[in-house]
Amino acid sequence: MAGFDKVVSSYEEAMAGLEDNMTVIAGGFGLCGIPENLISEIKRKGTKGLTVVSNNCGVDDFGLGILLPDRQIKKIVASYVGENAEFERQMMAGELEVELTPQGTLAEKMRAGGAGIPAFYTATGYGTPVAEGKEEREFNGRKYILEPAITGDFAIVKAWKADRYGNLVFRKTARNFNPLAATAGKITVVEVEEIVEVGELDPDQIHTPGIYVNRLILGSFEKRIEQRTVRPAHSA
Amino acid sequence: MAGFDKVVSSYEEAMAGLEDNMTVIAGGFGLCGIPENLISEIKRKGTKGLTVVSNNCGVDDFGLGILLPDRQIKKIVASYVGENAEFERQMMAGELEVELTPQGTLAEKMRAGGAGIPAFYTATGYGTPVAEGKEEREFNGRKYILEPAITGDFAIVKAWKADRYGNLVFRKTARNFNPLAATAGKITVVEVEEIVEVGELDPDQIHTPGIYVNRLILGSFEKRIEQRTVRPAHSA
Amino acid sequence: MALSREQIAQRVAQELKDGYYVNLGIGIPTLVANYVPEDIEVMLQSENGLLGMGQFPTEDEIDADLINAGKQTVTMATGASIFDSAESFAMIRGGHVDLTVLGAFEVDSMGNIASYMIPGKLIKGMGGAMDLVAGADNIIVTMTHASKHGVSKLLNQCTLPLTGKGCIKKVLTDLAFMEIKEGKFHLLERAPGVSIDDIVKLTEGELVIPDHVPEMLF
Amino acid sequence: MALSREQIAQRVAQELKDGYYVNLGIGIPTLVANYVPEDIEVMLQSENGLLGMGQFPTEDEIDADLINAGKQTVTMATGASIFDSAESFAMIRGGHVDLTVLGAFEVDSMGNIASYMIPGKLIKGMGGAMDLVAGADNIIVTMTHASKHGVSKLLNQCTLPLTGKGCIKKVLTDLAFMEIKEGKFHLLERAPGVSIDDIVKLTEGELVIPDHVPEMLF
Repeated sequence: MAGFDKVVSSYEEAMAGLEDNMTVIAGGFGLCGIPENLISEIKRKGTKGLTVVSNNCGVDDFGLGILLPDRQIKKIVASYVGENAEFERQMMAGELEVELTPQGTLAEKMRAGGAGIPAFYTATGYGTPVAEGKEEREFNGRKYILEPAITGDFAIVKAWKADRYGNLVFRKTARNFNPLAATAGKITVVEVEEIVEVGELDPDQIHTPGIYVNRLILGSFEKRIEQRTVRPAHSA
Repeated sequence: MAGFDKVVSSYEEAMAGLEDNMTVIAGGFGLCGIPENLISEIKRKGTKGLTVVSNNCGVDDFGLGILLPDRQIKKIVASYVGENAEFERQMMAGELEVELTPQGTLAEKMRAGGAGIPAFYTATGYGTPVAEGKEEREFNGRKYILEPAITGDFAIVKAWKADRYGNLVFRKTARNFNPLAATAGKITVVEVEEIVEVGELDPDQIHTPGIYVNRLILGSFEKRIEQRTVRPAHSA
Repeated sequence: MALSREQIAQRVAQELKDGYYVNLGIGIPTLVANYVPEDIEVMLQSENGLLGMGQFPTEDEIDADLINAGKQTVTMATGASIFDSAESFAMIRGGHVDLTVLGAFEVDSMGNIASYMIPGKLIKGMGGAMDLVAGADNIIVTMTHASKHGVSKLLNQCTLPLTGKGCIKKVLTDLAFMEIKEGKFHLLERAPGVSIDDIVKLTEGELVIPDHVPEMLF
Repeated sequence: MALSREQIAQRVAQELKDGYYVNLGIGIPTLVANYVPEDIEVMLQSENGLLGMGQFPTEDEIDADLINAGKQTVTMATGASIFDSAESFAMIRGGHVDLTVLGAFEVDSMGNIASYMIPGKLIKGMGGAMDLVAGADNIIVTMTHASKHGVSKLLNQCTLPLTGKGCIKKVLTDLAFMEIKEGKFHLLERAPGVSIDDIVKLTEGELVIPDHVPEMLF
């Protein structure tokens, strides 16, 4: 296999080069589509002082939440947090820096980071605490604020299927921030449920082209459900 | 069928409401993936004074080029033009206004228009004629220019398959600007090769969700090839 | 009588039109889905990346990869599509969603809304709410008219940090349906059995009362 | 002897590395694909929305929906992917392409490039060239060193409207391979049989000549 083969065989190898105080961008929404084993590897490595960019910060014992007890996260950029007691404690104690960012702005900042757009204007957050310290500007009679792009030293991503070249397909709402995170890492590491032969994925149906992927690993996943809501089987 | 049924039965209906001096955003790259019948309908209608946003302007007798003889286009925003004699003549004579826009900037301007981003910064075009009259700004030691978004009164789009709700799938490089144009029209009109039952398209594999589509029509297409390049059948 | 949560949802549902793409926030807005009139169809957008949200799954259908913005397991409706978060908010920010329904702590007569943060309490974040209020042209805010202690939540000026500035035009409370324009609340309808006086008493912001204020019909 | 078009392409091909994603411009750059060393693999990006461009189709394979940025019918290589134009230029502008090869009318010692417009002549447009030069970190410009009349194209300052400012670091002409840094052309290699004198004569911009300037190897 040529230089396009992105597959690595251990999680250690997958996260090699991650160092203290780096920035890590993570895919996932809540606990859905999170790179759970890559997060576990960061815990195992014990890397500290991380800035983590992710829509949420997991729960106490799953997802990014597991990096909290050892104080591995210095700062988190997220839209919705506090689903875990330790997070709350650290935030209240001022031990954890939290930069709340509107969900759509967060997604767009990742996309911009990957796309070489250094900054963009958005109406989201104008006139709110989010606008503090940011440039305000009017276009066509409406007010907007300037938001800078985000890039990371690492991006950690969970996809469904991939070929060895790193072409990715996501499944249902586990897609969420993953394709955006994938574009915004200097080193993008992806874990997947299945690796197929190169050529097996329909080129028209690839969500993330392999050009964004540096390392690929086959994982197995718990896929914990945060809010298990069901209807009775007999209802319409 | 409910209010989500976007299918119209005639090209006249598809382009109803198009008026003189409107802005039309068109998908397509060269002659590939162009909404050829929607363009023909504009010719038939005789609408004048149009501002057309499209990567190219067709050739003399196909694509957007057919709108030139009757001087239906007042201004074109494009990245590469002049593949047709009449275009050249009108441009040289000052009868046709041409706003040359780098291809990537053009794509991003359409996307921004559809995404509620009024403007973004890009390094593309800094220090070139494209930057004239535009704000220049430095981010992280590099110079960028500010580019405003583009929206259109109409967007005309060619897709491969659709369901009646307007969920679209594109085929190979006929995708190009089409998904971007689809997001940026006040009224987005799509012509397709095949309309399938709602539910037949895999939700994970829809390129353009129906929310962007106002009208949908089944067409038949010439698909003219601009540069027919072949290799002998016996070569590797 | 003040409206129940269900009645608020029911009244909002009357604003739905056939073919609407709708984003429903967490809480009362979510209940709106239960009252969609039989003769129309709407598609629900969930900002985590799903257009065409279906009902909750049966035990057998549960799929960890398919949740809504409230992180609940859901299903997909026929004709649904899936997309990434940037595309989802392109849809929202770009004004492609026909109606957004969300809750609030406070709304004021300038159309400002405060809904995500009470200083001193734990701040969980705005999620997608700031994008939703900034992106939609057609928003209905559902909330109680006043606190349990009778303090109005329809103010001259919001006291809490804002979620969005000047973006709210329609408010439905347990007492009244109002439009915000020209710096005033305009009373459109009142809850059945609720007097104009009751509404006036619990509205701090300037209230414009037309000659006739019909009761809501259910 | 000045290099032929094919030799220029051949020399560029030596800069390819296994696993490179490469964008090749129209003209000489396109020929580079013919000289990829046997022991490495590269993937060609075509900015109209294709990563993994294959060879030209046979008569039977021709597909009007599958073209390259030069509007020629092409095929897809194994492992190819298709995307829209915004995604394609996100890739380019975001610096994800490892090597870009393109032609030029003029390059100057500040790394400026002019390649799309000759005033007074028909202006066809920049296509994707401005995005390509602004987005890539690793660009090789291929061009003739001078005009037929012996006028240098490697200048102190470009005379034609620019395609990009300060973005070119490597230039390969029919006479020499040069690096641009600190406002000067640095001579790296010369074409076989071409003297340093020949190069100096045809280079207007300041040229730094190391003690030893090897001939290119083919």
